[in-house]
Amino acid sequence: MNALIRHHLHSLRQSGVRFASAPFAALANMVVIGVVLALPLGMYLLVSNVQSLASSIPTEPQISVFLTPGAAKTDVAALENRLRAVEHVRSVRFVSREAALASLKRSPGMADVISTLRENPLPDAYVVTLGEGSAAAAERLESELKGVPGIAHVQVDSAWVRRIDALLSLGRSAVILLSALLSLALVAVTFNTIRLQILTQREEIEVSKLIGATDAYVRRPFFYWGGLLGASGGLCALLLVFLAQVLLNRNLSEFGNLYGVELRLQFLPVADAALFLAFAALLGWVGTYLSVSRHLSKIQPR
Amino acid sequence: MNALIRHHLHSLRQSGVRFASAPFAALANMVVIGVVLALPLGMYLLVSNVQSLASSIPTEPQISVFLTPGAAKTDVAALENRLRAVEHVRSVRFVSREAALASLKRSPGMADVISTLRENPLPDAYVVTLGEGSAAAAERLESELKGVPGIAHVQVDSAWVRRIDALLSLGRSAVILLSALLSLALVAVTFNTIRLQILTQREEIEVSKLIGATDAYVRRPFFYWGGLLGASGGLCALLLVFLAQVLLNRNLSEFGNLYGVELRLQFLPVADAALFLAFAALLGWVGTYLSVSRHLSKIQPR
Amino acid sequence: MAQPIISFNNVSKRYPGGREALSNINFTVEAGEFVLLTGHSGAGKSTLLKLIPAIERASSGTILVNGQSISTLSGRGIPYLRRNLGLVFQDQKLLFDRSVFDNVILPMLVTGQSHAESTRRVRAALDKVGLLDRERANPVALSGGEQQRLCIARAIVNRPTILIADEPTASLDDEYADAIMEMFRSFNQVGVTVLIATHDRDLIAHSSPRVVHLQRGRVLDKATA
Amino acid sequence: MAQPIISFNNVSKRYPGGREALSNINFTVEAGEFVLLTGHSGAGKSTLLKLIPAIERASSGTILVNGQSISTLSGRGIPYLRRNLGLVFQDQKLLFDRSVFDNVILPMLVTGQSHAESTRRVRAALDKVGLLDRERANPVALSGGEQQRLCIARAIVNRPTILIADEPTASLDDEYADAIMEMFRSFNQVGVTVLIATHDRDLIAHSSPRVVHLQRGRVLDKATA
Ligand SMILES: Nc1ncnc2c1ncn2[C@@H]1O[C@H](COP(=O)(O)OP(=O)(O)OP(=O)(O)O)[C@@H](O)[C@H]1O
Ligand SMILES: Nc1ncnc2c1ncn2[C@@H]1O[C@H](COP(=O)(O)OP(=O)(O)OP(=O)(O)O)[C@@H](O)[C@H]1O
Ligand SMILES: [Mg+2]
Ligand SMILES: [Mg+2]
Repeated sequence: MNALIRHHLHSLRQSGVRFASAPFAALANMVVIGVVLALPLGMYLLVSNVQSLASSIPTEPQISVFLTPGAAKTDVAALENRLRAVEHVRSVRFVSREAALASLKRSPGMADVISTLRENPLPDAYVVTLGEGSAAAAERLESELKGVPGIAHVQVDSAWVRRIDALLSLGRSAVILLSALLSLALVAVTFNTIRLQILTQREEIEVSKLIGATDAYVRRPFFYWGGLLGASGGLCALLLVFLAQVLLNRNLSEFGNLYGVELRLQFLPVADAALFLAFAALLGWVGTYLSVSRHLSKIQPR
Repeated sequence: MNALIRHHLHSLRQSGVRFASAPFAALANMVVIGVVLALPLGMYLLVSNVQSLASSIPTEPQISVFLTPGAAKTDVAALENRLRAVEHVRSVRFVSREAALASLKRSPGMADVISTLRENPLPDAYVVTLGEGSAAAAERLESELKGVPGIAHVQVDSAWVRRIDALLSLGRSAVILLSALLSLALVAVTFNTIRLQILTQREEIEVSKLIGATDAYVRRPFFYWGGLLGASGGLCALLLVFLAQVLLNRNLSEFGNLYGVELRLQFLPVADAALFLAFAALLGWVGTYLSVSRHLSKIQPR
Repeated sequence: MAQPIISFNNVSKRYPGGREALSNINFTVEAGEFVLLTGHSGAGKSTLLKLIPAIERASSGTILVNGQSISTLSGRGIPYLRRNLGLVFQDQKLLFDRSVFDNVILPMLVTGQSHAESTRRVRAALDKVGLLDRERANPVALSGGEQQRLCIARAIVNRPTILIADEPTASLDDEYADAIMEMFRSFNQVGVTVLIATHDRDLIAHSSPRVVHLQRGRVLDKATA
Repeated sequence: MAQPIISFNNVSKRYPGGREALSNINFTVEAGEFVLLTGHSGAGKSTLLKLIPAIERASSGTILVNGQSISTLSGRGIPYLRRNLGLVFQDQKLLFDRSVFDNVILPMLVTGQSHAESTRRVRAALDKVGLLDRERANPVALSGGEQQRLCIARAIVNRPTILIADEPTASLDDEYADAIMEMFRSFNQVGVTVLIATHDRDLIAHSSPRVVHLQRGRVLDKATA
């Protein structure tokens, strides 16, 4: 047991020695793995940010019902009751033409244009919010309302939401695909690095086996090396993505100001970052495992 | 001479043999280099596309001069003459309120809303285009015109152009920075790969030198290998970016339709792609050169 | 000293290429014996020695080492078998990327000895073969004969019960060869079983112990002891 | 046959470690001569031989090979010097990742001979050392003596003008050793200059040609021819 601990320590020290003997090469390896991992990590960050941004937009389909100017008060009241009675409808909100103009005025750049208008061109409207996932119901309601007297125009706002959802799910699958692909690439890099490392140390391995080294003894330093490579590459990726995020946020906040929105990318929570690091180490370990299984047994003393 | 050609062929064949002996490892290397190179290449493509898109937007500052409704015809005529006389002014275009409404109607989604309007809320306007780079003049003109009778509102459109320009130049410097960084990473990968390759073939190199091999003879196969690695990685990057572009275009065109714009990313011209490949090969070559200079001379027969 | 520590029973070895390097070998070595294995080049001496630490596996027959059957030994058991053996190879298998000291300490690292104990034993072994003053040198800097002695130091550092050497005096002149043989004999005197392959006629003529002669893969045992 | 093809003038070699392996060596070898270099282990035989192909560089003195001064030779000139030499090393330096044939063809590839010519000459060389039937085998599958002969085949394939061998008979029994020496003598008869380091006393006793004796890095030249 004591011997085992001693050898674990020895293996770790070996990794240190190996790093010191070729620091440039080891750093290069780290950076490359970092870049490769930064790609899906960055994309994941982007998608999850867009997602949280999109979730602040109502995902329930909305219908704007514009009334004909000067419609009779009774017609309007009847309409409201009718809208409230429709299946799936969550809420019905009246937006007066004055309120609409005021809100439009608050949009940057619009105030000046609006001040040139002689009178308010906007009609009164009802904003009808339906329950989640009732896009079909929204479209049915749209066609139902189209002929009704007092209604000038009906507009369904769900298309946008659906489009963003579609984009997000596309982004998510892209992240998954990319992650899978680049995880594979990372495994491949470690595989190859360890393969060459093994070939380089062929003689040492051969002699060790002759002397009575167990397979576990011979393998151990490679596993340390592979795991450390993966983890340090992961650390490098976190750093790269963090840097990119800081740079991007600087530009985004300026851009967002233009629209009066707060645009800021959030970084990974610490727990997720730790998980990511563990995952990177695991990938390095897997690459090492495959490489060691394939190449180490080929080296037999003769 | 004949012997030299024979050896070049031999070196190339060796590369083939080496690839065949470890195809998985070689492919993994290619993919990794591909991913690393795809990052700046893809970004370059994006920036150059946005740039060509932005160049279709007039970069000359424009001023929209909205007239007060019902302004006197003489006032309007005087105004037009005055505008034409201003320094830097390239052209003055009258946009009637009817033309403005008609153009607004053509925007998708607006037709319905506009049809609900009782009357045309838009004012007549002049669109004044100034010479390129006269943003300062535009701002001067803006403040000059603000008090003039018959003018309701003046709007300078140059801010947007400047913002896009700033974003583009940011993108360009990001591409350059990223390219430099990842080129370095690529050189480092080749450096390391060749280093391990050399270590692996230490005995062969030693024996070759003892037998009378020149340094050039010993080096040549490594250069072929490094160059091929770089080039094939470059090819891989081109493929990745092309794929990403095809996927993105599918989504972009849908998105563009919404705004009635044709959004399509253009791929690199063939000449640029060839140049890129040559550059990737060069990077591989440089990594090899550094590695060979550093490591090959250390292997001396004893 | 009358217990068989190595025994070969009807052992044959045919290499994949199709050569039968050993045919129906039968012989035993008692604990504490000193045995010389002789025979022409290609007779099968190296092959026979390689069967004992399971570097090569027999095609048929059974081999017992320390009462354990090598033929049925699993891959996991092999390292522990080898730890009891001191091996000197025909092609020395030194590591030229580390010092003389680090070459000899290798078996100690493999078995996980403490650092202090390892260092002590490595120094003792190097002293025994007369290389203590060169412990910091690279093996490249040693002459052929010095490298040979280095190999012996590595083989004895772990205090093996059996010492197996393949042509340990090949690159030595007669005086050095005698010195090396004297060294082996001194190990033997403290109880180590010694098995040496050699084709050196002088060595064979001078040596009193048992000689096993191989000819085309067959044993011609003539116990001289 | 009276032209010096190798000449050492006041050559000394001190290794970085501080050892003076050779002290003030003076001796010449005529073209077509057959010279045995003898001496105890550590006398400096290998060091002397390594100076000729510039594997080691002399600390002082001048060495001429084929009329060319090795001492002033630049790195670029070394490969071309080596192409005229056939070298057999004490540690064989075979490549175990390729066949016997591919080991022998290496010098032909290096000088860029045509494929047909290379193949023809490799076969001839292998035939000469009796290994033609094993050309597809891996050197691992050869016994120590067979590997030794493989090294000789590699050394002669390029038809060198000088053949230098360091202990070429070390792992061979007397019969094989005689056969190998006979082989060297036959090369010598067709005009190749041969220089062999050995500590084999029998070999020295049997051989009629000139023997150069080294002792602690100094030459005790006793021309027997
Ligand atoms: N790995 C192998 N594959 C095929 N044949 C082999 C292998 N190893 C040895 N042989 C053959 O087996 C025979 C015996 O070889 P071995 O090395 O045991 O001889 P040896 O007695 O040690 O000879 P030497 O004195 O030359 O070292 C030889 O003919 C050799 O060619
Ligand atoms: N690279 C080196 N660095 C330092 N010392 C060396 C080196 N090579 C050899 N020596 C020393 O030089 C001396 C002569 O060595 P050399 O190998 O020439 O002897 P040798 O006559 O060939 O001996 P052997 O018969 O044992 O092969 C020895 O003392 C050796 O330790
Ligand atoms: Mg043998
Ligand atoms: Mg020597």
